Amino acid sequence: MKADPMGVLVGAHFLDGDHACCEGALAAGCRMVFGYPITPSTEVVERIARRFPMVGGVFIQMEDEIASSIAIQGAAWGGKKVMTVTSGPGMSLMQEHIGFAAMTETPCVFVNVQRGGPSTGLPTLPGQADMMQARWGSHGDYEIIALSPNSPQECFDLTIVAFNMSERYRVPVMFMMDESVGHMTERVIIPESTEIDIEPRRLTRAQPSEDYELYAPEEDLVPQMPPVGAGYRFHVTGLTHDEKGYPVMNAWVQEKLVRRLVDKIRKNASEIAINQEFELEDAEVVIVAYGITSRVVQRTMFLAREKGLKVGVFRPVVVWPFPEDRIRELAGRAKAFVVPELNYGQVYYEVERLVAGRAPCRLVDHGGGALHDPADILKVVEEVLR
Amino acid sequence: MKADPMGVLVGAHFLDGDHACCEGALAAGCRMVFGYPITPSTEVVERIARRFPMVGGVFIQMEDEIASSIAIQGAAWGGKKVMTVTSGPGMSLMQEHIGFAAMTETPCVFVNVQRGGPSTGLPTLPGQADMMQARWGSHGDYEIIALSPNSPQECFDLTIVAFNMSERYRVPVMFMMDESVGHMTERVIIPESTEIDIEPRRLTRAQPSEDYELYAPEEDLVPQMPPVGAGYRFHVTGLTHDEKGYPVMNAWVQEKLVRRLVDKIRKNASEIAINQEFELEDAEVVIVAYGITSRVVQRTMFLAREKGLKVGVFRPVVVWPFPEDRIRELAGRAKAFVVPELNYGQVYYEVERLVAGRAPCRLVDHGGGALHDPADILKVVEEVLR
Amino acid sequence: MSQGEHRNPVESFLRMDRMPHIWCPGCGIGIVVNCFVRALLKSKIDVDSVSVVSGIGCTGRIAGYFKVDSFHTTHGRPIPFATGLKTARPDMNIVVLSGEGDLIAIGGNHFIHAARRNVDIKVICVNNFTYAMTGGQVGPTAPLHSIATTAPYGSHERPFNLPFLAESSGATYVARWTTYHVRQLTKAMVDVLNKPGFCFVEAIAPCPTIYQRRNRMGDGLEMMRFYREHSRIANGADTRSLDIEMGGEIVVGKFIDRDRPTYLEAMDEELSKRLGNRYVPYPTGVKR
Amino acid sequence: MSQGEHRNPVESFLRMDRMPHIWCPGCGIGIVVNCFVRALLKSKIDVDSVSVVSGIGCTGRIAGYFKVDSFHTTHGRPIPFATGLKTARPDMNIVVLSGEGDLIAIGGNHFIHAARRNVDIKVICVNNFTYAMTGGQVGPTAPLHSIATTAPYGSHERPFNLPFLAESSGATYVARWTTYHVRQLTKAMVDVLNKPGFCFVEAIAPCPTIYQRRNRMGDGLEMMRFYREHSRIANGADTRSLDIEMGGEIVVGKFIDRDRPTYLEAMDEELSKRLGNRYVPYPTGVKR
Amino acid sequence: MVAGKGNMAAKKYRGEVFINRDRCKGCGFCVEFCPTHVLTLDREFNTRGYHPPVVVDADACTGCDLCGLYCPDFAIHGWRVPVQSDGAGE
Amino acid sequence: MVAGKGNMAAKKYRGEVFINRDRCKGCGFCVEFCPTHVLTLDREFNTRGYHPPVVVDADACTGCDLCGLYCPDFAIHGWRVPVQSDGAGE
Amino acid sequence: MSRTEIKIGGLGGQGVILAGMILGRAAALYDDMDATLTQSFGPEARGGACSAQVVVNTERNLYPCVTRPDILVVMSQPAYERFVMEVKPGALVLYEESLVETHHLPEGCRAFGIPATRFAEELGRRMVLNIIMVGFLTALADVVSVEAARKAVVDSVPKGTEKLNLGAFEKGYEFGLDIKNRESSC
Amino acid sequence: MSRTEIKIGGLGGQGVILAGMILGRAAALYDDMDATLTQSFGPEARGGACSAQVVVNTERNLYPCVTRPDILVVMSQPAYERFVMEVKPGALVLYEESLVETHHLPEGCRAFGIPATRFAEELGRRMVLNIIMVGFLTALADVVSVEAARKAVVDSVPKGTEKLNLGAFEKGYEFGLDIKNRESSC
Ligand SMILES: Cc1ncc(C[n+]2csc(CCOP(=O)(O)OP(=O)(O)O)c2C)c(N)n1
Ligand SMILES: Cc1ncc(C[n+]2csc(CCOP(=O)(O)OP(=O)(O)O)c2C)c(N)n1
Ligand code: SF4
Ligand code: SF4
Ligand code: SF4
Ligand code: SF4
Ligand code: SF4
Ligand code: SF4
Ligand SMILES: [Mg+2]
Ligand SMILES: [Mg+2]
Repeated sequence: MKADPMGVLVGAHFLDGDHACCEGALAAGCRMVFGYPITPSTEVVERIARRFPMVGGVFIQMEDEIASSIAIQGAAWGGKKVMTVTSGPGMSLMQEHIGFAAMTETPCVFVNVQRGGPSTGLPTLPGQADMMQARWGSHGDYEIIALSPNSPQECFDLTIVAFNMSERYRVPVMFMMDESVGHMTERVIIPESTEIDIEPRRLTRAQPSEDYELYAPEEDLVPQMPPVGAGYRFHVTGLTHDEKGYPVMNAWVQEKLVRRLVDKIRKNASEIAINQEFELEDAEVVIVAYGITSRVVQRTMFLAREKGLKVGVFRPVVVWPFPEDRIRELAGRAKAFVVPELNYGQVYYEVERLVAGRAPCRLVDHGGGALHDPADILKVVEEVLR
Repeated sequence: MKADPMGVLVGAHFLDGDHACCEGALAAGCRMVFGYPITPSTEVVERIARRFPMVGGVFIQMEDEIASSIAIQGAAWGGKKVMTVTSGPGMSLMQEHIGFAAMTETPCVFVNVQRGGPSTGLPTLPGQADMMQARWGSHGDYEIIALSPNSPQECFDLTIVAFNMSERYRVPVMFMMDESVGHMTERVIIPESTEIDIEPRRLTRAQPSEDYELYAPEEDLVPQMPPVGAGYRFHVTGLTHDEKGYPVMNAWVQEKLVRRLVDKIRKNASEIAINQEFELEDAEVVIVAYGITSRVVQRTMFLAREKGLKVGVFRPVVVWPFPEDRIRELAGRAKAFVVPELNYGQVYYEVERLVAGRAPCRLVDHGGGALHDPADILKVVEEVLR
Repeated sequence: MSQGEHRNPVESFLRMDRMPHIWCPGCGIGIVVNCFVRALLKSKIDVDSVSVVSGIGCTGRIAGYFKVDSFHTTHGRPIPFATGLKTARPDMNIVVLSGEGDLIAIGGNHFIHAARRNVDIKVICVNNFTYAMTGGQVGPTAPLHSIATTAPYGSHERPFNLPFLAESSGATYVARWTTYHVRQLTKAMVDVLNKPGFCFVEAIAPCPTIYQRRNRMGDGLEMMRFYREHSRIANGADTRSLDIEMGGEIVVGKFIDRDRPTYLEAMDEELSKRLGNRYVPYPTGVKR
Repeated sequence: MSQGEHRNPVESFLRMDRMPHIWCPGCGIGIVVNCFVRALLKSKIDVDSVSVVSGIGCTGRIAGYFKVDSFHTTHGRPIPFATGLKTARPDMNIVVLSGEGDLIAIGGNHFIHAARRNVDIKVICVNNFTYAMTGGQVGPTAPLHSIATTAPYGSHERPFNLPFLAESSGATYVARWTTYHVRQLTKAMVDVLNKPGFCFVEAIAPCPTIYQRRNRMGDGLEMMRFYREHSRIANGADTRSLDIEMGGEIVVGKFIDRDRPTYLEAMDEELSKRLGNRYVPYPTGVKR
Repeated sequence: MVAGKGNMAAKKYRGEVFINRDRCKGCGFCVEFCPTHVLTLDREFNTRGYHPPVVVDADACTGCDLCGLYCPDFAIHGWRVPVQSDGAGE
Repeated sequence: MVAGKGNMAAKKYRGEVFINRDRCKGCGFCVEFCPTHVLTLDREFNTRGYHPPVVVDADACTGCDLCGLYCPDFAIHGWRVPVQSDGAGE
Repeated sequence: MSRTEIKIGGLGGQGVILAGMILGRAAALYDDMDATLTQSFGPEARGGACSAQVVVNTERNLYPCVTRPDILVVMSQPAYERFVMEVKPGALVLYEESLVETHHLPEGCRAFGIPATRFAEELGRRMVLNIIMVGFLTALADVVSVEAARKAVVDSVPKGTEKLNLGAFEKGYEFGLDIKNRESSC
Repeated sequence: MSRTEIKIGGLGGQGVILAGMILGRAAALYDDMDATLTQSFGPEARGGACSAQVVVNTERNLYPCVTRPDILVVMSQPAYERFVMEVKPGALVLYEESLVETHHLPEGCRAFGIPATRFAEELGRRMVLNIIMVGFLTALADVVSVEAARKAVVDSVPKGTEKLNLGAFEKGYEFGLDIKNRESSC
């Protein structure tokens, strides 16, 4: 399916990441947003509020993030493509409903423009310390997809991907921006709507009937969704449920359901994966970096190559599910891994796990509030090569 | 310091884990609890509500979990030992305030009687799938301590430890029970108060003055706490702050503060650690298990030993910070690791990371809603030994 | 026999494959279900245009039994979920059916804000004065001195007067009935199904197993008799006067019935006025 | 000169090492601070027995400037934090000072429940009709048709009438003043410092940088003049009548002043009655 | 299973009531609130161990369905049947 | 820095007002709401670029401190000083 | 035998959990054994089927679950149907004889009924049914001592009802002893 | 040189960010260069110091930050003090001459003042100060073309104020050209 031209602001623009994310959502077909203001994400919904009335969308500023995170799900079941937008403190409040979305397989996008944490922290400064929360923040087992853009252009492009993946896999997709990407202004090219691929809702092909199975999965483990109000008379619950959607309280139904919920992401991981690789062919040191840090390390790589050091960069664009296989492959040939993050160790642990002792791994941590100094990363690269 | 005899119900009792946790809190000196009912944790606060009026305590059932999780912190700053009690969905709602407690270094205990998740899941059945949430659930970087009891007696004993650690390190301590431990009744011996060691509040030795530094750390990186209303005129904020407690918005203060917050746990990890080891001397297979599963695997170990298989059990009682060093040591001698959990892989990833390829690791996952069949774990043990 | 052919009208509205339901003997929730079915029949609404949204609790289980598109959400959140659903599908009739703990304790903020915004949803709150599902903790309407597991020596918290709270928050329709008042309760439900805006009906209901047992108030029947004898109908009464005391009179009636533009109507008006033809109109609601 | 020796009384109550504060020229929050300092002086309360608790927002920064034990909590949560603090230290005077977005939007549930329980805290809400700190989004009191970044074509949401909401929730003292009414605002603060129970003072304040600029309402001074000319004092007015419209009259005054046992008093009474000497009494409050 | 037919000679309708014995939980609401006292609780248990209602005065049933409205277990309901022309004066 | 002394010959007190020029943000509240019109805004800027108040009618100051109550920047306040006995009829 | 698994099944309201509690308490507090009581909770369980499991052990009882009961006590037919297939070969099955019909009993099981409902009614309180069953079990199974069981009954029942409940216990105990004596004498 | 780092500093309200926006937009949309604008936000920044950073690059601008500006534009004294030490050797420093005093200028820097406030007042609107500075920079630094800058001004200012702002731009631009000519002629 192609994008609805009404929402697509074709042309070259000079936009910040927050605004580009808004335009991405519009292009992706999002017409309903519920949100609650919080720095540094507010500009996304502010632009939504300005743009929506002209494209047939509705934005409601809710009373809090909890309301936003469940209202989008009501709207998703009402047939809309939806998102909510927040930053760390709001994300913490939304955790219960991320689990609800995962459990009920509700397609929806959560934008987190990360700031310095924990707690109120540094509201106007960048951080990348909500990455593990994105994966583990809600109680119980579930899987989500998380993308991490590094430029306003990607805030546009990947927001569309985020919506498409949420529809394709019926999971909450975490769009993990950060303050520096959100507030950074660059050229953003918005293509014609005919060049934008949109994943339509996986609408059920079944007819309404007494035996209708709301959660009968297709081959890829994802079930189709019914329209509301069309006679299916389906039931959606956050309780453990069978394929009809009815609550059943036992370990067998639990195993069947939750296993599928995690497997539909784990088993489709290679299809979901988006990575970027820079000069890995001959790299002795692999720098693994995502989001804004993946741009900072370009400078490190440049400085290193200038010194004759064989350094390459591996960037997971989709951070969750983590590109396990690729890291394992790289672990077979690289001499060392260096992982800079604006946190005190999060994705680093995944890299360390997957490298499994085959090469030294070094974290370059940073509390956030600013970006890494590329030279600090270089120092660690030099150390591991010594 | 020894326990206040008023709260100590000396003697042998036949109690379930929830009730034992309540008695542990009383013995630990907890006199203020804010909570919101949720299965399977409600019995803790129900007993608190019955017991408190007779020991000079106050329990308030708040309007929701969010209120509970911050009210305890008001009371903690008011000089009380406090806890709140919940289960998965409530825990998800409390995440913002776990970060606040970490950031403001407020001693408090969060009891999570885990049930099957995600979302509403299986309210009355066990799970262990909130372990990673306990560590990563709030945004930003921080560290907590998490304990996992496996019997009513431990619900009593370790609740006291949880309170003591929260006072000692001024962190939120997660008390990770589960439905089966919470609703299991066994003998619980409550000793004389004179035999119960209580960690007193680390009260400041400084005098009130204009230069009073609220967050000047001691050698172990933990600052002392002032009494409220005594003229210190201190300021507490969830924003990044300097040692006076004043907000400062930059990366340097952030680095100094948050680095200390994580280091005060990481660097004291060996002092915090509590592990149990069973027949590890000659073990070829190390089963790593915590909480209720650490009892289930005793049966596996027994069955294995009967078959002549050299199997031992390593049980982290303090799960976070994870006993990294000990796992690394064991990785040097064991042939394989088997990690059964009531989830689809959480603590397992930590084990895999630390074993670092030196031995195969196998997860025995389980969706929750029941306990593992010890024979299923045995099967995996046999497989890895093949 | 002819009666064999006459099905209980509720059956076509319920998921009979899920019966028996979990509610206890003498529980009032089933009566609320009965009234709601009759109201649907009377109001002649297309059932497929109706969706039921519940939170968590004994009452919250209604969604699971009602054979319409139904949503059993999280504890306290049926109102914002319904807000999302309604906004996406203004043509549908969205009914929130949940308990007073769900709607007014943990969900209180959503309640007052949805009422303020006049979101076009119908909120029917089963008030049984306790958190029944979790075994009888003190709730936001628990009468002073009533016993609960978390108020084992009697509650000392002033309870909410729900109609007063609803009025002050902006609800367009506010009524209270007990499950004894089946006809009036049905009528109130017909009213709200036909009325645009945020409508609130408090349905006071027996909970013999939990609330009454703990407070030695007898079984369901005893409570229903109590309602018959101790309630006073006072339509149009000042909502200030509607406090409920343990064992005291229960004033019931329709208290508020006023007209205000719904959220989407107000939005439509504001945007049309300010944006003229740059505005792409969004549908505002059910044809009533 | 003698005047050099006479310090501005606020200075002994503020962290002067943190000046200048972040508030804009003509912002009303500083006036509220002034009034509160005078109220402390007048009520002759021991300052060390006072604690200020704020949430997040421009107003929320008050806690950081007030030289008492002060808590800058999370957005929307100063009331439950204060509830914990007050319960732990019933002898202290706990004052919540925060914005209307903080207290009534995200914090609305805590507001109504603390009022219902009659927790002995004093809530002073600076209502500037917008989320100022985050740059001017629509808030729970934003007048109909007012412009906000998230209501760029005018707000279409009915705002709360805060005194009405406070009354219906159970507050024992409810007043509204603007920052023009410095004497009355000070008096209201003296009142509440001396009154047990949940007391609520709405302080309407200019926000020239955000709210007024966006709504072309001039600077702080212009707004103060507006307050002078368009407010009407109506002590004891029915709280139902206190809606505020864009550019319309603002009714101010003391509306509610009633006596109810505080949470801890009610608890003490209930437990003493039911438990007799098994009850270990807990202190109930400030000596006033 | 058990039905009563109300005799409403003077009216156009007579009432019928239908009881689903095994669905009943014996709360007694139907018995109490039937305006014409058609019902009483059986002494016998149903299969679930409750005493369901039985019709004691079928003729009195008006088909008002109050029993149906009151029954929390959807175990009883009443309805009206047009009276056959020959029924008058029977 | 700048002070005005109100002449209140008939009263027991006279007013004084103190202005902290550099703390001022020039909102004009003090000028507007001084009941006796003691103040006006200076034409000069202070170091932060604002026009602070100056005293134009020191004698009129009653020390009522309304300026202090209104000043959002804690930059001005008034107070009363007992009038020396010799001041009467001055 | 160091480990005994007991399962008690019945309907909500029959005092199934309390019966388990008494057995566990007797073993754990008065017989110096280790005992673990687990129970089946459930919101769905309002008034429905319900069970208590007790593991009694001379050593520390590590594995807490009952998987194959050595002793099954049933007070309702559905409980019998549901649990009887789980028992160990040679298990002891005790049942209330007016409520349970013991068809398809697994081979090797020893099954004994007791008219506990009638006894309870004779004692004037139907609700002591569970205590009678506990007495019955105490007599027939060598798992808790009668002194321990008596103490545990006193500890576990509401104040003021000790006498009634002890009477019920003795009733069941004696009925059980009779059977035991008859068994051993043949 | 493929990468140019520009820093613009001043007070909140002076239009610092808008100036950066115009430069970035000119480069990114009309000169076909890559441009990245970053800015210092902060609740503390209400009316306080404030800065915009622009990196202009002929290639894809990967590293987004300004660390050592090639060009510094300052419109307030505090901004000058804070940022002047960061500049590259040989950097171009442009300042509003009535607001900024350029003491302690790092060696090798070329610094040029402009009476932009006066110009702005002459044009009748103090708020065009920033646009004048943009014109001034366009003339003196070889970073964006004058055509691109003009288009970007039109794009970036409120509708109806294009003419005023273009006038301001030209004012700064010409003043800059004069200096440039003088410089190159000596
Ligand atoms: C976040 C969260 N907190 C708590 C619970 C536990 N819980 C389930 S139902 C309920 C109370 C229900 O009370 P009410 O809404 O009055 O419904 P009732 O059972 O009385 O009909 C609670 C506290 C939960 N499921 N989720
Ligand atoms: C959980 C959370 N959500 C959102 C925010 C962002 N936020 C900070 S202040 C504020 C609004 C403040 O408005 P108000 O309380 O009216 O205070 P004002 O700034 O107007 O004085 C918001 C939404 C936050 N800090 N935390
Ligand atoms: S516990 Fe109460 S509310 Fe719940 S089903 Fe039983 S009677 Fe009804
Ligand atoms: S933005 Fe408004 S409320 Fe905030 S400090 Fe400025 S004027 Fe005051
Ligand atoms: S239909 Fe009416 S009259 Fe007939 S049994 Fe039912 S309640 Fe009685
Ligand atoms: S109302 Fe229903 S459940 Fe109650 S006695 Fe009558 S038929 Fe049975
Ligand atoms: S003290 Fe009173 S009279 Fe004197 S300047 Fe201030 S406001 Fe005016
Ligand atoms: S009120 Fe204060 S800030 Fe305003 S002009 Fe007067 S002295 Fe200056
Ligand atoms: Mg209820
Ligand atoms: Mg505000």
